[in-house]
Amino acid sequence: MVSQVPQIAVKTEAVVKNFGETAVLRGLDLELPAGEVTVLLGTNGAGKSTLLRILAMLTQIDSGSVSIHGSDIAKNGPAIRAMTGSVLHSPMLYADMSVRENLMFFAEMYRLENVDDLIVKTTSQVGIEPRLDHRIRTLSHGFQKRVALARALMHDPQLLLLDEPESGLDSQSVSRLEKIIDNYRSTGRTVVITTHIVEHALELADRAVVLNSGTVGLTSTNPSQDRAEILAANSSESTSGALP
Amino acid sequence: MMGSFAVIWEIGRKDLLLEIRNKDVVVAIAGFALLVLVIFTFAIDLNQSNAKLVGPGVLWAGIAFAGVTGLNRAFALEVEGNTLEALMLAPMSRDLIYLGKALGNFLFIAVAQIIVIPVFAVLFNLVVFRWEMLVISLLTTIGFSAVGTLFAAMSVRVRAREVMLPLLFLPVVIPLLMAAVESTSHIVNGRSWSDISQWLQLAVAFDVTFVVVFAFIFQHILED
Amino acid sequence: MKKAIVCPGIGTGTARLAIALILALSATTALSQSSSAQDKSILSGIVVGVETDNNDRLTRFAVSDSTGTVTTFELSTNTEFGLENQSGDRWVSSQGEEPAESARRLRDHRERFAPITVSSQNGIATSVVEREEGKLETNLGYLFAVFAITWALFFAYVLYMGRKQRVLQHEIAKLKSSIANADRT
Amino acid sequence: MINKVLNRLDPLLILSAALMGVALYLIFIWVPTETNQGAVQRILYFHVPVAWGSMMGILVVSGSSFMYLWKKNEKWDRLAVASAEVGVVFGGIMLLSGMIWARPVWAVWWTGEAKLTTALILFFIYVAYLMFRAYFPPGAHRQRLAAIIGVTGAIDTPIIYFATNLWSQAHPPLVTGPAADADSTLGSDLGIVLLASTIAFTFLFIFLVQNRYKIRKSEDDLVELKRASSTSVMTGAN
Repeated sequence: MVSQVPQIAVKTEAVVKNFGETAVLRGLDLELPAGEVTVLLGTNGAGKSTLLRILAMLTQIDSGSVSIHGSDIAKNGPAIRAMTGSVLHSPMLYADMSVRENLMFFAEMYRLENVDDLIVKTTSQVGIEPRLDHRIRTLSHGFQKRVALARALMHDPQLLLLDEPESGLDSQSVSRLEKIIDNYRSTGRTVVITTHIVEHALELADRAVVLNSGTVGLTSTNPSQDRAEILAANSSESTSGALP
Repeated sequence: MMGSFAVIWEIGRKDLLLEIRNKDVVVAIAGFALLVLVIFTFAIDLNQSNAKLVGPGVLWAGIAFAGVTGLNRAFALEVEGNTLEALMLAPMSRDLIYLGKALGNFLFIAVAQIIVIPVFAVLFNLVVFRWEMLVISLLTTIGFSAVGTLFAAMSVRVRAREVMLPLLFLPVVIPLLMAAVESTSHIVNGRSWSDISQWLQLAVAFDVTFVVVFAFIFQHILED
Repeated sequence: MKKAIVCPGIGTGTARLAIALILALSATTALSQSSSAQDKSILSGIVVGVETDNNDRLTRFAVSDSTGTVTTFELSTNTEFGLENQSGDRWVSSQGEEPAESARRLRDHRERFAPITVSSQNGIATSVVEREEGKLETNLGYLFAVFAITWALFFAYVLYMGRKQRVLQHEIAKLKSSIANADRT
Repeated sequence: MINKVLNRLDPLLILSAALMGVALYLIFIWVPTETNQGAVQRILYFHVPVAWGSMMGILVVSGSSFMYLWKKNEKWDRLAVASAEVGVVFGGIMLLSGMIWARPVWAVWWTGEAKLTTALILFFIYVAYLMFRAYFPPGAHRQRLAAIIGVTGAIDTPIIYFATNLWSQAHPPLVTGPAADADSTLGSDLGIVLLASTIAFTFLFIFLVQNRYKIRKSEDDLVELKRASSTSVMTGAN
């Protein structure tokens, strides 16, 4: 089943995205091989979240092209979305429905089968099964995040997009998340992640990409070794936003 | 294909479930429309001929204005928790999101009408309970929700969305509003099917056009 | 603020000039314009006779022009009427539609000595209308209003565009120079 | 000085001014006064071409909105916004001049006649189009949404016209007068003047759209520069 996935999971060519007067991505060229965990780094406004939103098909690019698993997202949107799971900034859940109702509803949107078993399986993976029948509104931010993660994992995606997934999670949940990411890598699937806890992420990742004002500033295929260089690239930019 | 219908239905059902829990939208629509009716009973001397003359107009104008506020609220609910984006992540063609949301809005306005129309009949002393009225109200509600859903999705990110939605929505639905008012006034005057058939044809044409075109065009709206 | 800055691109100054010229030219022509040439089959005067049949329907009427010559007109069903009553409300219809009302209106005109203009062909009236010269001023007022509003709005719009373009060009120039400065340093 | 002025004269402006001069001569001097309506009938020589202009505006907006959705080329969006704005100006003048004409001729400022109602509704739709553009944050997303409104207006037009027609049959307009544009004692003279005037206003329309387009272009250039300058500032610091 997994075998026919192409070598390149994510490929962007000359991607430009502007929001009004702010240029967010200025001709981004990126190639992420399948089966790797990539950590996206860069200062605020470097375009990490925007890139993830583009890959998740929530944001349209102004020009350029993006393909996932070798097919253009502008053409094969639904098919690609079926293979992609995303946890973005907000948990994106219906506050007045319970965890189970939310997951049931989204399972329906993904047209999944054996929904009850699936929910039990994924919720135990992220550790929320005791709260299955609580309304989202009553849950803490960390729990909401875990529900969002469960939704992203439910359809067993080939590509997992995580935008600062650790925010709001306790250390136990973070290690659980790392286990999930490891598991994804070992089954040949791809994970793209942005994070605050850079040092830790460099240990975990196979590849680090530092974005610098909308383009690729630095790519490293051995992040735990290139640590000093990456950290320098990542932090030196943090002062560059200021006017000279 | 069946899967698509199931998705549309699930989105509509989810909206209804949330509405049963929150009672945000239907109460807003029905309450607003009822207030319009009540105010007009004071504003106009309602003898029988006056009621027949202005009643249908008041009814549908009230529902249109109330519908706008309701649609605004309904879409804001989907955007507040960013859940619209969760729907966009799902592997379905995005016209299904439109059709599902339109189905939900259709149900809201329809339920509000079930409350409003009987009150209208009582306040204005008019006979409206004929099966033609059911057809009229069905067609009008389809059109309102088809146009309103798209425009609500568009104006939800606008600074002044409370102003923007009616400005977009009302001019576009005027033909449908005319059809609803004219055929309702035929009904309260005891006319028959043949008198209103032309207006109903117009309403059908309006509904079909906008549902089809807007479903097709909706994909351009969602992604920012 | 220097007023001397000419706006680039759009040429507002010249547009202003041209439109002012057009406005002046046409205003003078409009004012000098009186009732203009009319067809030979057109006659203006006062109603002196109205003839009806048994059902009070108009059959013939007679008009006396300024020289005192009386002309009698026959009617056809296509004869059109555009007549006003004393308070100025215009009634528009045709002989085929309301032959009795036309007789009543003409009698009313006869009593008020209100002038009418009759267009005719071979002695058969084609249209019978209020004579306009008497009220030329009020009518010209409407024409003037349209004219003034049309050009005032276009003028204002062109001005608005000129100003906008000027502001934009100014900002662009400012940014360009600041970028050039930044590159140099 | 004169050279300066001449250099800046837009050939299109000269052309439309010259044509406008001819049209004005025809309207006020050449053509005889229409007998049914008197001097006010000359309003039609403005009203009809202006109405034609606003109709062109709507056609161009919807056409180029459609093209924008299809090709995603900024040019089409510029054309759409330019002709929408000019079309709304023409539409406003059309409504005003029509009302001023109707007052002496129909004895009312306004009536529920089909063409009038259609024109008014379309005017509102395209005013909403412009307001939406003003309210929505700039960028490709706004362009796409505005294009959708532009297309919607075009789709709605036949439905509106059919509905208003049906409606005015059920509610005959208050006064019917020598309303139709063709009804007059002038015959072919009217046609000539109307044609000349329409051509003149068409060129005025093109001139205005062209200028609005240029403004839009400058706005885009400015945004482009602002984006570029933020880069140069960033790289300049490193």
